[in-house]
Amino acid sequence: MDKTLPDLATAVAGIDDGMTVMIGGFGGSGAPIELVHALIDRFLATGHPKDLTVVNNNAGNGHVGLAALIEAGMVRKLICSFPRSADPVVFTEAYRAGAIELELVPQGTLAERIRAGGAGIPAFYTPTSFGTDLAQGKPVEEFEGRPYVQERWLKADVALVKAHLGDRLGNLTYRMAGRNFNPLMCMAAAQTIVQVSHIVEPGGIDPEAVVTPGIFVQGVVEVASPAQEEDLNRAGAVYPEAAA
Amino acid sequence: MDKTLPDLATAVAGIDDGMTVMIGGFGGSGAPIELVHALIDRFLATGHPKDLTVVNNNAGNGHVGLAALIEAGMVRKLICSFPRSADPVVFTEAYRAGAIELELVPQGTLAERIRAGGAGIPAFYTPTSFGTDLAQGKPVEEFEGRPYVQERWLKADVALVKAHLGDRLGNLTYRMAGRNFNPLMCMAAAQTIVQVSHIVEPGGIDPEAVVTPGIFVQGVVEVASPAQEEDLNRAGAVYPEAAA
Amino acid sequence: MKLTPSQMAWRAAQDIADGAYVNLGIGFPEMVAKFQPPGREAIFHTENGILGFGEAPAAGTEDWDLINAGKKAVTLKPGTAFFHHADSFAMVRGGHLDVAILGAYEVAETGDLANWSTGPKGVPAVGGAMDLVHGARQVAVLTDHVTKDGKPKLVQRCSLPLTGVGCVTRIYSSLAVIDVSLGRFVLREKLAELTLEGLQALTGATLHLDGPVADLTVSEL
Amino acid sequence: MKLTPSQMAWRAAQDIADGAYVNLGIGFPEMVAKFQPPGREAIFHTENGILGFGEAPAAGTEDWDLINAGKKAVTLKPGTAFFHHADSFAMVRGGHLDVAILGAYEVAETGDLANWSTGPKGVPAVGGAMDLVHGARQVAVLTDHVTKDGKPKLVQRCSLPLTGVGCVTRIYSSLAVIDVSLGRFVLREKLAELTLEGLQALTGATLHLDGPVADLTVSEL
Repeated sequence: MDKTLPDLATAVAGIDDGMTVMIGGFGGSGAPIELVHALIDRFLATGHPKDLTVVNNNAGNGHVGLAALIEAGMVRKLICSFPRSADPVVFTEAYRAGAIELELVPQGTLAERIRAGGAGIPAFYTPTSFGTDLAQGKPVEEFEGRPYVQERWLKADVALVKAHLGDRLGNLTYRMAGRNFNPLMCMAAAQTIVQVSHIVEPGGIDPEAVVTPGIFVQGVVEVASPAQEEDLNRAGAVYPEAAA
Repeated sequence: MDKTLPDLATAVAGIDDGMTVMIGGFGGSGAPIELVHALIDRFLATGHPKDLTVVNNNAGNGHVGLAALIEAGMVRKLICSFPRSADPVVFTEAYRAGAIELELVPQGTLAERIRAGGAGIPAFYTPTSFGTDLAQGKPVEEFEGRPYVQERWLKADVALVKAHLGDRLGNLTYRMAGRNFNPLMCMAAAQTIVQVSHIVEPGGIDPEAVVTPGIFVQGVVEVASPAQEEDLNRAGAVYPEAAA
Repeated sequence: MKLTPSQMAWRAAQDIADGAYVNLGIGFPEMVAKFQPPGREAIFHTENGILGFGEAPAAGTEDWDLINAGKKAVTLKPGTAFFHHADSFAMVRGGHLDVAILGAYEVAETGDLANWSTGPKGVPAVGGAMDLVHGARQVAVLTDHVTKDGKPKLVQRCSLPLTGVGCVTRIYSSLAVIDVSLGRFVLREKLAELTLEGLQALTGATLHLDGPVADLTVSEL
Repeated sequence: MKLTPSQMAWRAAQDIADGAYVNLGIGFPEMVAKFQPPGREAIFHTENGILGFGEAPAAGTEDWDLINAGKKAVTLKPGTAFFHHADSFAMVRGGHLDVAILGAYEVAETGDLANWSTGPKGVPAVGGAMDLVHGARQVAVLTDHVTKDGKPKLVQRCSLPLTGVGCVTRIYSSLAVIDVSLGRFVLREKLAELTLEGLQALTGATLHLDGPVADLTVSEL
């Protein structure tokens, strides 16, 4: 079994119009910028994929990564918890122009819905959002005298994930708080495509230290020195450069 | 902050009559035998605790560990998935005599109910057990055309857990498949008491390799060379020895 | 004139694709791992939190923290991963396994499976079976075709408490290979020396044909 | 004649016990970590999957994979642990935190909190606040007593979209320390130079007394 992929273009080749795409990361930490940029490259070359529903904690920052994906006009709907950032201009303008739909989800509920999607749990109850606008239209049930809101699982066609080490079986580790949503999204997508800083031989990751077991991963591509969104934004980067 | 405890007797001193006690392990792997034996010692010396509700995957094997706890007459009810083992005589006799109540739970549902208890999820839906005797009396709801059974969270007053490394903040690692239910039970109990093979300094566990963060742990006691249930049973051990 | 458990396991192993994620039930199904065809490498999952483990260790070298769901010792392989029980059953319930192969007391033509309780007299024990019948893309049963008393285990409706409703997709019995499809048993292979009538007489529900029935051929083992 | 954000943070820090597990909201609440009294060591949790992190690194030495929920760089300490978002919110929702300190647009005497939306005109952003108001044993708010326009932020009923119902237990404002108990504001401390009547005039709901009101004393900082 060998899940390694030769390059980024191959890694994103299977993503089609209208798909739901989970993108890992919390702000820039753990964000698979190179995979996202490869997806933009494909769109610029072929006009596809478009009309994507994207799941991410945020809505992009500056003009790279997820913000660039939105700026390219590829995203029809965003499911996220916090569409603000240091420089949220791309999302904010698209949202105000009615060019992008927003489903706002509390962060813990977003995480749990994604985990539920991966774990075969179609619905669960949480105290979060009870009595607020974000619970509107959702069933409420009382357990042990306290009200809870029913939330539904969230699944995706594809997850784009950033990890640190990966082997050809798809076992993964992450780097510090770059872990965040990535292991959950690996579980919840039909196709999980991962960019790793280093591909190692099976056994190169301590079995005790594997965070995502390979069963949740379909493709692994090495990006040896991944960019950090924060560094790109401080340098004023724009993707693609020609658009600057 | 120092969660280390001086000895096993101190570790189990707070467990009272009628409590719900989760005990980690899958068969003998990851089973905190020394903590369980310390609890039996306390009962033999003081008559307490008794009328315990115990949560474990199994129902004991031979005459040590959980089997010995049942044999001592301390367990009123057992919540488990698989009360069979190589030598299940203690549970089987107690069950047939009507001396112990059994709540049988599918293994994945048991794991998820415990996780839900720790994660503040009072109820969730699972396909598991739909249409079977184990779904009797439980609400059923259809999602996307498929029926699911509503299951409730499971919490405990105390969890007795076996880990490998632990620091004074309560951060833990486990040893191979000795992990099993232990990290989940840490989350679901008001008081989680852990026996570890080695207490290390904070920082002695790689932050990436921590399996149970210390927030889920209240007490850590070192048992440097823990017994394996399998070895004890092959040697024909009985606890306490005087009962042999 | 019937297959041994090893032979049933061998036959089941022939259907497992290279790279498949597989859970093998306690007992006879565990033997399937031994008969992977050359050049194929399935990855085995066990409920108690190991993916990609290796075969049994030599006697005396067991590590009792490294066991499978049947509490038997296994070994590490390059690429093994450990995880807790909730993650383990996320793999199961979440549909990430390709194949689960389980034992059976009874299998009905509806796909219903009974394999956890022989009724109110015994001590019931369900383990992971009720979870495994949901989630794996293919839920196969490996079983003697009849009970020790000669009664059919493949039936119209299960008489014992169910493990799952409409979940079984294929049966590897000691006499035949049978698919469960649209509420019917569809015969795919049978022992050459057995007539269709002879097999039907040992089966508690109608065997349907959908294309040719191949000979069930298994080496001696 | 009001506390600075640093002074509010200092006051809030005095109530955090040694060994407490604490989540600090984005913005002013983050400053609470700087003012832990000597001899006490709280353990800080951030939604994005770190427990027990250290203070901000020197400028230029940031690692952007090591950030808090406000996307600010933090540091490792001995005993830091990393985990994914579902585990992180299990800590929150599961009641494992001792204290959460959040910002507020409005707090009602019922304990209702509004801190995520200023209404339909802006871009809404909820983050982890709706989860944090459930689960932490103590949910405190750190806020200016009035808005920039001088309107009360402590009110009878919130006019803005709610973050949570009946969740706030204590308010550290720029003028006072107030408990929220049984649907009432109970005044515990106020700036000495402020009369009760003066404070009441800046507060949108009745301030109740339950025992003596202490002077709110904070060093210069």
